[in-house]
Amino acid sequence: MPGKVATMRDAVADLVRDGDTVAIEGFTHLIGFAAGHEIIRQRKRDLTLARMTPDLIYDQMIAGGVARKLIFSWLGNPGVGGLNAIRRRIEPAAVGDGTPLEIEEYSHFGMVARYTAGAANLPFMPLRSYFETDLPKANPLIRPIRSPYSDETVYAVPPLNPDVTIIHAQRADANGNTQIWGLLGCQKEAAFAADRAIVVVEELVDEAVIRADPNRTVIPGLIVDAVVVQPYGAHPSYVQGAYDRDNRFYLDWDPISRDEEKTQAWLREWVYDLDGRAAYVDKLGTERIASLRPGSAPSGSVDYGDYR
Amino acid sequence: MPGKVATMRDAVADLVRDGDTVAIEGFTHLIGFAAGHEIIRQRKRDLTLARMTPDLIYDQMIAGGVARKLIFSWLGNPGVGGLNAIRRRIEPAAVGDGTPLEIEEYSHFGMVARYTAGAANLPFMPLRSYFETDLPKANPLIRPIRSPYSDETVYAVPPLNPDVTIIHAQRADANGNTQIWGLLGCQKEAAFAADRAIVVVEELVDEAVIRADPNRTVIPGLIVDAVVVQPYGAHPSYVQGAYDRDNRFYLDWDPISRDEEKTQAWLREWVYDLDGRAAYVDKLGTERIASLRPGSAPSGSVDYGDYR
Amino acid sequence: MSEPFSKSEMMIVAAARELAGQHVCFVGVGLPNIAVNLAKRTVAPDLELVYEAGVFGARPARLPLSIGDPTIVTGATAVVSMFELFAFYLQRGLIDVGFLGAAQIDRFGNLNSTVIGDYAAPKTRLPGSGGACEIAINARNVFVIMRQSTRSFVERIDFRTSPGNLGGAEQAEAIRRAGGWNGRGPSVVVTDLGIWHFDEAGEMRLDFLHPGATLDEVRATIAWEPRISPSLATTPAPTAVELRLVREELDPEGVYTK
Amino acid sequence: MSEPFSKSEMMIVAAARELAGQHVCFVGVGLPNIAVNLAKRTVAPDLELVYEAGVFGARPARLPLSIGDPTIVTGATAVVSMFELFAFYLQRGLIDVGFLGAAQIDRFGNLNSTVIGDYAAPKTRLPGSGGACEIAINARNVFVIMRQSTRSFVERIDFRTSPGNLGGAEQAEAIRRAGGWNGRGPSVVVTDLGIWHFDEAGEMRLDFLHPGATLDEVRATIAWEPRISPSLATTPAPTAVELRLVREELDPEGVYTK
Repeated sequence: MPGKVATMRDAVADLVRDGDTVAIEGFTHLIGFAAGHEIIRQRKRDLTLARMTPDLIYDQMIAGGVARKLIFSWLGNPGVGGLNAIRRRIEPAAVGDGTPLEIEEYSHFGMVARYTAGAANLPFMPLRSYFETDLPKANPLIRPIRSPYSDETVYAVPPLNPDVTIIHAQRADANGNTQIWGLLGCQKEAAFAADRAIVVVEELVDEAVIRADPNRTVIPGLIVDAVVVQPYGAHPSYVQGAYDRDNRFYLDWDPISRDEEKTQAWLREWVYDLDGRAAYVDKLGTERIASLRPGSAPSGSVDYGDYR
Repeated sequence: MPGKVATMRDAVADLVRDGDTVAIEGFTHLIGFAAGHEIIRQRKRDLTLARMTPDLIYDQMIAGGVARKLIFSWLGNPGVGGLNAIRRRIEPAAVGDGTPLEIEEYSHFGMVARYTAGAANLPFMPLRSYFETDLPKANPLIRPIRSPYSDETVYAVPPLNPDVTIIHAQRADANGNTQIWGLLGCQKEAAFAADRAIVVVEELVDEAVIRADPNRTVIPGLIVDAVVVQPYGAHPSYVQGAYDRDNRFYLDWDPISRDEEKTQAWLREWVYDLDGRAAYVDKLGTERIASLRPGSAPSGSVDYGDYR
Repeated sequence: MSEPFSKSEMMIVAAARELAGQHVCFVGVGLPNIAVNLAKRTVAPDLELVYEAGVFGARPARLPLSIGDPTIVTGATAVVSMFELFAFYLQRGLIDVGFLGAAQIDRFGNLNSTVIGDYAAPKTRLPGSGGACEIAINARNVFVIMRQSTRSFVERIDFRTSPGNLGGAEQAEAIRRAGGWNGRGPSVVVTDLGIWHFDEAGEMRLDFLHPGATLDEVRATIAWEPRISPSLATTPAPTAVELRLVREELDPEGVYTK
Repeated sequence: MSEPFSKSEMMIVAAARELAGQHVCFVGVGLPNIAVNLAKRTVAPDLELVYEAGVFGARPARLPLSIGDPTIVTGATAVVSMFELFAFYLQRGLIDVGFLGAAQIDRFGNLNSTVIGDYAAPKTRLPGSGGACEIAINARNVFVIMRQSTRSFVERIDFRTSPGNLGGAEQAEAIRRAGGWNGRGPSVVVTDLGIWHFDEAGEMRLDFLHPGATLDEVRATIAWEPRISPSLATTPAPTAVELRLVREELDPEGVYTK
């Protein structure tokens, strides 16, 4: 395969290093579970994990012991409850003599603004948020800034520049030119902000497919270091047009994650004892995969015009 | 017609008021000539015209006497030369006893950042530009700002919130939900920044066409006050997929605009003496219009999935 | 005579009715989502649904399981980046109503969804702000939906995630105006027992008691001595039409309404 | 023995050769556009073309008439908003080479494209910055293409639109580093008479004289006493392959090359 196509094992081994700041972004949509599991499997350590919504994937990664710090804006199992493995590393009653997880907390717009500042190489990003809340006290990196045009004061957040950002997408070409439809979250900003980027896709397509609709391109290959082809790599989250969220998994995770032993047993069964995503998909079974397939809703085509 | 569909005459009469700040945006692509001509025809006065690249349309509007001030970042006839009618209102040797045009000047990124601040309701936008140039001396609204995270100083520009923004697009539905492909310029930012927005489209489409590809929507109807259907309304600029730039016009404008009398004669013939865009297109002739038609280059379709 | 209904159904219906006359609504999952969809089918047919995940004009074909369910994307009017959603829609002042819930609320409608206990060593770590703090600041109106209990309707919240009327209406109004906030603050709190609006002092005032609920219950589930409207009324019970829409169309499996 | 060629053709070919080893190039219209496309077909096959209008990875099927020609969009890799292009590509430091022209240049490569005369009462009003000031600051390297004349190669420019080596290399380097600029400043000036690079002091130094040009011509078209490289060489004439590409593929109508 030409270009930047790599196996997940090689991409994670080469591009994710102990001590890195890692952002796996994707807001409810396109969550990079396959990449997260490979990071657990390779026993990376001392990572700072950044993500707006840590979701199950960071609960699993933190249970797997890869992280020393978490940067986030909403810590929950969406529609279900809390993230129990993470809470065990934050609430003193549960942490006990263990090592607590360091946390650095923002609001959603604060996280988006941090990635945007990082992507735009700005020393800060202003926003109208945080007024009269306790968040700037909890996180001294949220700072007031005065407008040069009036007496008005707003808040600022600093840039977030991950060492590596990992995103999942519907399709890319071998050079990493990546297209996404459906929710876009902050993937573009997180990818441009990063030093290195890994794109994991459902489908590898010919460059001509990308070039036929250049407005659909979210990430240019220019900033991509590796393209990993990994169908169903976002399960149990979803991929618009390809598969639905596997809600049963989100529900099942709650009782598993409430118990440390069950959590570790789950990691053994579904991560450590499997050699990669293909084995995971096999184990999940064709029936369950098939049940997640949506009907069809085509976008229609537009004409860019041939100008010569 | 339901929704916000209006004639160009009514949209301009109702929504563009003497003394307004008006932004007609569209970077080389989708320039709102039909709207600009209607503003000339209705003899609007004392406008502040904002636009990154004033282009021929503002040269014509300023020759038509609608403006007292210009906010811009690049003042030229792209690929051809200068904007002569505007220069006659700026260079003292040509202005003579006439009223000079007030100008407020930025760089491209400065203009984009001004609209972005306006669209995001921010009191300023920081950028890494203007260092060691004479632009902040020429325009005192370009001001240094210190980062709250270091000793670093960058520059800021203030928000630009037009009273009305006018954009041209390939298609919209009757509620003003607007889709654009090809160059996007700063239309989205300029539209969100404005108090009122007029969208002029080549084609009015059913809401279902818009909803089939929601990622393609650039402007939501929420911020649109009027939808004007005006095929070829961007001529002599172009519409991706629909028609090419009429370069002959850009070349022809240079000698016309060098002479004030010829300029006024042109305005009489092509603006004042016509009652609207349909008459302009007729006068242009079917052969010239047909010569601008590109070949076909379809985008292809993607699947959003039907989830129920 | 009306059909029997659950407390959740009453909350949904009460919240939906409050949306009459509103145009653009920031939707959360769960009860708010059902309430907004009910309002669109009853009192506010032109309501536009905005999801913080980046969706404007959503037309969910099923009950969304999360705020990022794929069903809110397919058939929507516009899908945009979260930067754009928060900057150009919310911060620009285009959102009329934002829904919030919380673990704690005080009499002035200030909300805590961050921690119970001390921030650095919490008894319970909650989800945190998400978009709540910016919704509280920049949505024109804030609707709160919460079940009453003395653990959540407290004298003093442990952490202020989302500002309400701060220490009172006068102070809050001055600060909101001076700081250029888009939001006017909380306008209603819909609970399982009644409907609270805010009085001139910026304090919660019980205006409606749901059918079957009592003032004793209200007082027993709130940690301060609540203000009761002198013209306290009973919330009209859900109509047959409202119940049918909720039960047959919006939550046929009863996930949120049982 | 080589074919006859025009001064414009020599400029295009010389600029194209300077692009060897470069990866991402911000393209302007006219000569730079042809030079970049020639480089892509000769010394820099992996060159990615970026247009400030918002295009990455353009593959123009014809010579673009303006920086926003529709032919740069169709078949491109990505088309993005101008905010994104300027913020995430240029300001982020992803652009290796930016091309600039100007009405005036000084010995340190500072450029004026704003006014001739006083800013408030100009003798000649020029187009202004456009993206030039941010390209000069944030493109890693700046290539200048200009025809020599004493009106444009001046002792003192009337307005600094685009910073070059400021008052000299040492000062410029310190300011660029302290201010966090991505750009290292101008690296070459290609004229109709020769190729200039910048010496240790940050001043233009003539390294190549085009075939047929003389040092007398060079001195007669420049307002200061120019530095001439002790190892001054003659620019290799355009090859038959280069000329064929320019004449048959890139500018078949000779718009820019006559």
